[in-house]
Amino acid sequence: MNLWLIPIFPFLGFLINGLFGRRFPKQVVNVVAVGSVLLSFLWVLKTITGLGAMETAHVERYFTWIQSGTFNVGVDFAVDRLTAIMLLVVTGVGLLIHTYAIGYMEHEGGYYRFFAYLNLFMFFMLTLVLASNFLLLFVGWEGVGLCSYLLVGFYFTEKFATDAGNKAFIVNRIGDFGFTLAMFLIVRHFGTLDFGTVFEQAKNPANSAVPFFAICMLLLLGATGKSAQIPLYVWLPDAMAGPTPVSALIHAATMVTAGVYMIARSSVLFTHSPAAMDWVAAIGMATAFFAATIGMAQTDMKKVFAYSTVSQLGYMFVGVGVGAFSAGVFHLMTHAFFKALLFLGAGSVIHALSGEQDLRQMGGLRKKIPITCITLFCGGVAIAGLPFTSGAASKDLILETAYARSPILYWIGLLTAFMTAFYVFRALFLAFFGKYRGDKHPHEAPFVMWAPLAVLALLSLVGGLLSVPRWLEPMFPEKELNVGQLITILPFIAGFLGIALAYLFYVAKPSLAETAKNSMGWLYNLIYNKYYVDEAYDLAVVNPLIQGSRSVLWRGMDAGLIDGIVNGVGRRSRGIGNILKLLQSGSIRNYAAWVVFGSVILLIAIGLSGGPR
Amino acid sequence: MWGSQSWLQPAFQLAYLMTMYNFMPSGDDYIRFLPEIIMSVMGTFFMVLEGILGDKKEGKGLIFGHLTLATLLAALLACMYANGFPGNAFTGMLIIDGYGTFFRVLVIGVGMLAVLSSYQYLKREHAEAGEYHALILFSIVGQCVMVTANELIMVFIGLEVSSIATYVLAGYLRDDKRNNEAALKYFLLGSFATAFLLYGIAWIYGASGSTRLDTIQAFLANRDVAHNMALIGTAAALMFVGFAFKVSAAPFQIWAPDVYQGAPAPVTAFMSAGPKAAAFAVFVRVFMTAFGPIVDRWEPFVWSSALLTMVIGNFAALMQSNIKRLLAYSSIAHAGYVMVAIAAHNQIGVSAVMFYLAAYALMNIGAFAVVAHFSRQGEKYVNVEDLAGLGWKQPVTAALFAIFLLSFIGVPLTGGFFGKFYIFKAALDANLIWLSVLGLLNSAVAAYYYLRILVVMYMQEPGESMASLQPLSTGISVTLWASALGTLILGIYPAAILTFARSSSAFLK
Amino acid sequence: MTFNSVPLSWYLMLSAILFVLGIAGFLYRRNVITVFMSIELMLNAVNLSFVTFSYQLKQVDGHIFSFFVMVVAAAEAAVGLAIILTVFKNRQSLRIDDVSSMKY
Amino acid sequence: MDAILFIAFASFAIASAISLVVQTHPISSALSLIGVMVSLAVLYFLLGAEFIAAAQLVVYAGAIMVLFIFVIMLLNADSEGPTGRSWRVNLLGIPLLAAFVGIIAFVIQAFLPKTEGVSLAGRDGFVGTASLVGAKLFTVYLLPFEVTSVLILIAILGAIVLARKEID
Repeated sequence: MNLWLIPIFPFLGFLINGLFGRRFPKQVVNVVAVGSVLLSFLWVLKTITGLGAMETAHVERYFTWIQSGTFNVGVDFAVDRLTAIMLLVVTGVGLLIHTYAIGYMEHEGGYYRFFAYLNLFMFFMLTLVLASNFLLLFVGWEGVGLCSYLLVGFYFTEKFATDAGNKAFIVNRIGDFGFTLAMFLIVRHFGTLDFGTVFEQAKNPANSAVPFFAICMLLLLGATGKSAQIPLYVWLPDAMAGPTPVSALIHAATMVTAGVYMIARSSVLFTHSPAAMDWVAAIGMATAFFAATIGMAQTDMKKVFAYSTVSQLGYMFVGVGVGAFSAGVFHLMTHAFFKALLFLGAGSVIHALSGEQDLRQMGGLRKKIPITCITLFCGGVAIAGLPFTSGAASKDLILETAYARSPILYWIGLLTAFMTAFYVFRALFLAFFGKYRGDKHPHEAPFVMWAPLAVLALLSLVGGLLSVPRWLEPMFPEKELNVGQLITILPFIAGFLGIALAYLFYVAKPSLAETAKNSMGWLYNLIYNKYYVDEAYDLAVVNPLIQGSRSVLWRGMDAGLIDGIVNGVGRRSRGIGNILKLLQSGSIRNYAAWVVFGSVILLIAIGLSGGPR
Repeated sequence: MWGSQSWLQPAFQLAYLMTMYNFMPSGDDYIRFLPEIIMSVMGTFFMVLEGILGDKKEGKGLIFGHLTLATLLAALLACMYANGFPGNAFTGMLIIDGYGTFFRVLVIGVGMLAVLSSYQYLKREHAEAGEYHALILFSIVGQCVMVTANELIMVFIGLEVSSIATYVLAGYLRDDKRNNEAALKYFLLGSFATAFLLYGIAWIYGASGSTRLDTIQAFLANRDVAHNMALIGTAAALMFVGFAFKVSAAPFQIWAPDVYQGAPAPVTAFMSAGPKAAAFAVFVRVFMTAFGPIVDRWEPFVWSSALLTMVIGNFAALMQSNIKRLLAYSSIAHAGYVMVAIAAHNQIGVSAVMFYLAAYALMNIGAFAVVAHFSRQGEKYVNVEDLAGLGWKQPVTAALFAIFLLSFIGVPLTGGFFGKFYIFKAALDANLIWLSVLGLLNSAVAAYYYLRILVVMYMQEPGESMASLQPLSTGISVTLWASALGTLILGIYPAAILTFARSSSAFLK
Repeated sequence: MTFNSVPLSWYLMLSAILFVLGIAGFLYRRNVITVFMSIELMLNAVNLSFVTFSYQLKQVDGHIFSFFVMVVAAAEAAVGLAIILTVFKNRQSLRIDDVSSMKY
Repeated sequence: MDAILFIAFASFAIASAISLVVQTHPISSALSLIGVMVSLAVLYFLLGAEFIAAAQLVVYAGAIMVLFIFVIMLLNADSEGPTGRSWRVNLLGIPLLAAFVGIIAFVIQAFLPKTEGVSLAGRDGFVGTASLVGAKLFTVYLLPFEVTSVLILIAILGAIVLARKEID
């Protein structure tokens, strides 16, 4: 089926725009960028219709990438039912967002570069999804991270943007560390990285000695990095400094869901380790709840949606963690619809207000930008999980399965659902109802921007009709759920209550919100400052790293032992600058003393250790 | 241990020697040594040519540069040709095998890239002279001798040829204070460490009665040497000092930052890649063959040295503002990764060493070539901050530099990624689980300081340092493109090198 | 032991002592030239070991090795003194502690 | 006889070496080094290394040391004054040096196989004459011998590069 064509189209787009885009008029850049994604979307459709039922994975092997002894890794692509969904989401939503970006980025500098990076991102994301072994998946995994970095840093003049990009990259390195180790463990125990072979061998009971728990926990570490879960979620809200289409595409619809996809893909491994599954569910639920509470107090529209993304990703983790892999993937898809919609809608609002993101500077916009308003409310009801929307279908499935696993998960999930409905509608009511509080002159978005909004709004409402769990049934057998009627209905009620409360606070009786805020001042502050997690990170991780290397290495290693031990106390009091000047010598004789020191250690270690054998 | 061999009477000695040592080098011997011969002859010729050309300033640098490139190309072909004649040469002094050929090609390639990146540099420092190129050639001769040596005498002489030439090159711009200091530090500490190496050779000679690697290996493997293991261990320890110094492994890494910072940028590019790779090659060969039988004695130390090297290199690099010094610490850190592969002491480990050194040489020489281009006359701009805005001022230079930095970080699709991948795979195969975990953590930390360069390049406003930046010269441009291409090829199609590395690491048996 | 022979270990011990005295010279002397001479002392100590082992093994190879060491020492001396000359020209000082502008 | 010669010249060598380390004037150090070299030459002779003993005198004491003394004179080197930070290295250096020599001495004493002592008579006809050394040098060790010529070339080049008047 020539699967390689799917990622290669955006890559060509990247090459053309990246190399020649500077000289192209904007229309040509648009055609190349959107056209390449459209081509791969069409090719995905052709592939999926061509393959039909896809009872087993369709694998295409192109060439052997590495051959070292019995260990082989090939550049292989594969399509199965899970991949098909991901492909449709990535290329479909990607296409809409590319289209939207034409309008949104019109007045920005570096237009061609933006689209080149966006296309490169599509290439890596599609590689990630199509990969038929862990290593190739990792290539895509790193690639999307790199593109995210490039795109977040797009507004390179803003200091904030660079810091955010930095944080994203470094936190992801921690996740990658876990992923890499997991890969090594897999190679060690299975001798290969190929999905088919690894999963086949994992099913073999003879392989019970494999440390499934360790592998799964390391994969989970990788997933928490990429999918912004506790403890590695800090980068995602900051990454919203990038342009809105980037937030929608990368930080809502596609890249951040890669962790969920990877866990679903490795479901065979995870089912061998119930303990690791519990960890996945616990981390997911904690993240969902925690992020939702932070979302309630944000005043920046994009930040609200950013924390809601973290929260919704938490739901997906709960889904895959409790064994409802198909529900997790289902929610991944519906979330891609409604969250892309919310972000693009927010972008449209920001665009209308010439860059204003603060909710306190909005209000009453429903009359000025009606299309944006309607579509955003469609997204809102979907995320709130009102009946018959796409969000309801997937979220309910997750919560029901969670109830079967452990009622506590369910009740926390329910509370989170309530909070989600509350804060999303809080943001929407603040923006669209009441009186306009800003001083800009809002204008409705152009057609290229609202058309994608409309499509996504439709998908958010009816996307739940696509029966993803049944489609995935051959891969992830569904469990019989015996939960009461009440359990099924309660999430809807929670959603309604959340919306109602938001309406009461921000439309009907705005003074109530102030009263509530004042009566619980310390809590509000705690939440408003995101529990001071960023500050804690700085305190606990970043500063010690810098301080530690400063004092231990400069002072300690090169000169400290020689100069410092003898002379330490007296000089240390003169301050760090002086210590560095005085103790780090640059002196040849000090260096020679190190050589002698090392040789004495060596003589003891190699010459004398163990005596004459 | 010392056999009581009866010595022939003096009267018979000469006759005995005539028969036993009646040695005439064969044609094959010369073919095996051909690359070195070509380079030595041309190096000598350069000295004459320099005299003939005198101070004729126009185009002298071009003439010598092109001649050097041609010589190195010829030597490269000679290496390939010599690879068709495997075996010992010159009464077992040399051994031509895949491993040796791999490193010969590597150091000659490094030489070519270094020469390419020096055209512009020498011109702007008004230091175009044939001696520079002759010294580079001679240094490569030494490295080639080292990597094919089968005898500790050859190892020692090759090491000295390579080192002494590099000492001079480090101080090549003799009116520059930093150059002086680098040369003096490198020279004094280098000779100091060599004395340890020699002392170790003396001990292993005394203990085993030979300086041939295979004989020593056989001696350690087959004879009951229980009572003098301490002697052998002492010898190994002292030799370790010498080699570890040359590869800048902890705790013998201290000289590297000062010397790399002080030397002229193209020379730093050269010596952080070529001599280092050659030193690693000979280090691995000596310790895996001659001292292979006592691996359990030295392996724990390599383990700790590897860890220490990575930690020191990476954490010290975090604090640097001078980019040459930063890259120097980073090259220490990379030496640490290679030490991890040596600690694995298996065949995959050896091929990982080979692969990583190739990848490392390419990205390192590329990065230093960027510094050579960027620093301007007198190396005025060598701070990380000076790179601000390079991404917009010279997008191509910055993009190529970015490839090297990403490869340093170990991002997939670059040589650095697969290098690390193989190293840690080898380490895990050898059950070095903690070392691998700590090594991977280290490489996660390392991302930070490389990233800082990227950020400065792309995300900060150009400062005054951009005003006088010349366009990329042809030589450096070729160096950068070639290194970047090599880095990407190693990342996208590693099998090309890996297959060769695996087949030629078979000398381990 | 009679006065007619000396244990082999005495020679090796002498070699070790000279080697360490060489190191001591490197560490303690502050004049660059003296520091360099200390390296020569270390090389001499190594040569003594080679010759001693050569005697014991009744092989001439150790002699040849020490011969090579001498050649290398000569080459090193030429280059090393040239480097010291340039340093002196630029700094007007032979004190080794003055040559420490690059650090941290 | 052998023992007396050894003890005499070994003590002289050690005394000269100590003198090298403690003298503050480079000329005195250089002269001390020559003392070490001469006494080593005698010991080489006792060990049957005639050629090396001669080379030691001619090459080392004769050529290399003359070069050293020449440079010391040229630069008009003075006795070194104390520098502020030196005593720290000194203090930590001593234990290191003691450990180094201690370990090696221990290895020599404890693990070196006991053999017959060194004596002129015990050489059993083994003498490293010029012909013996030469015969092996130009056959077995031909290659390293030739490669050292490159080394000498480098030394010349290095001196030219670093010491000539102008780099153009």
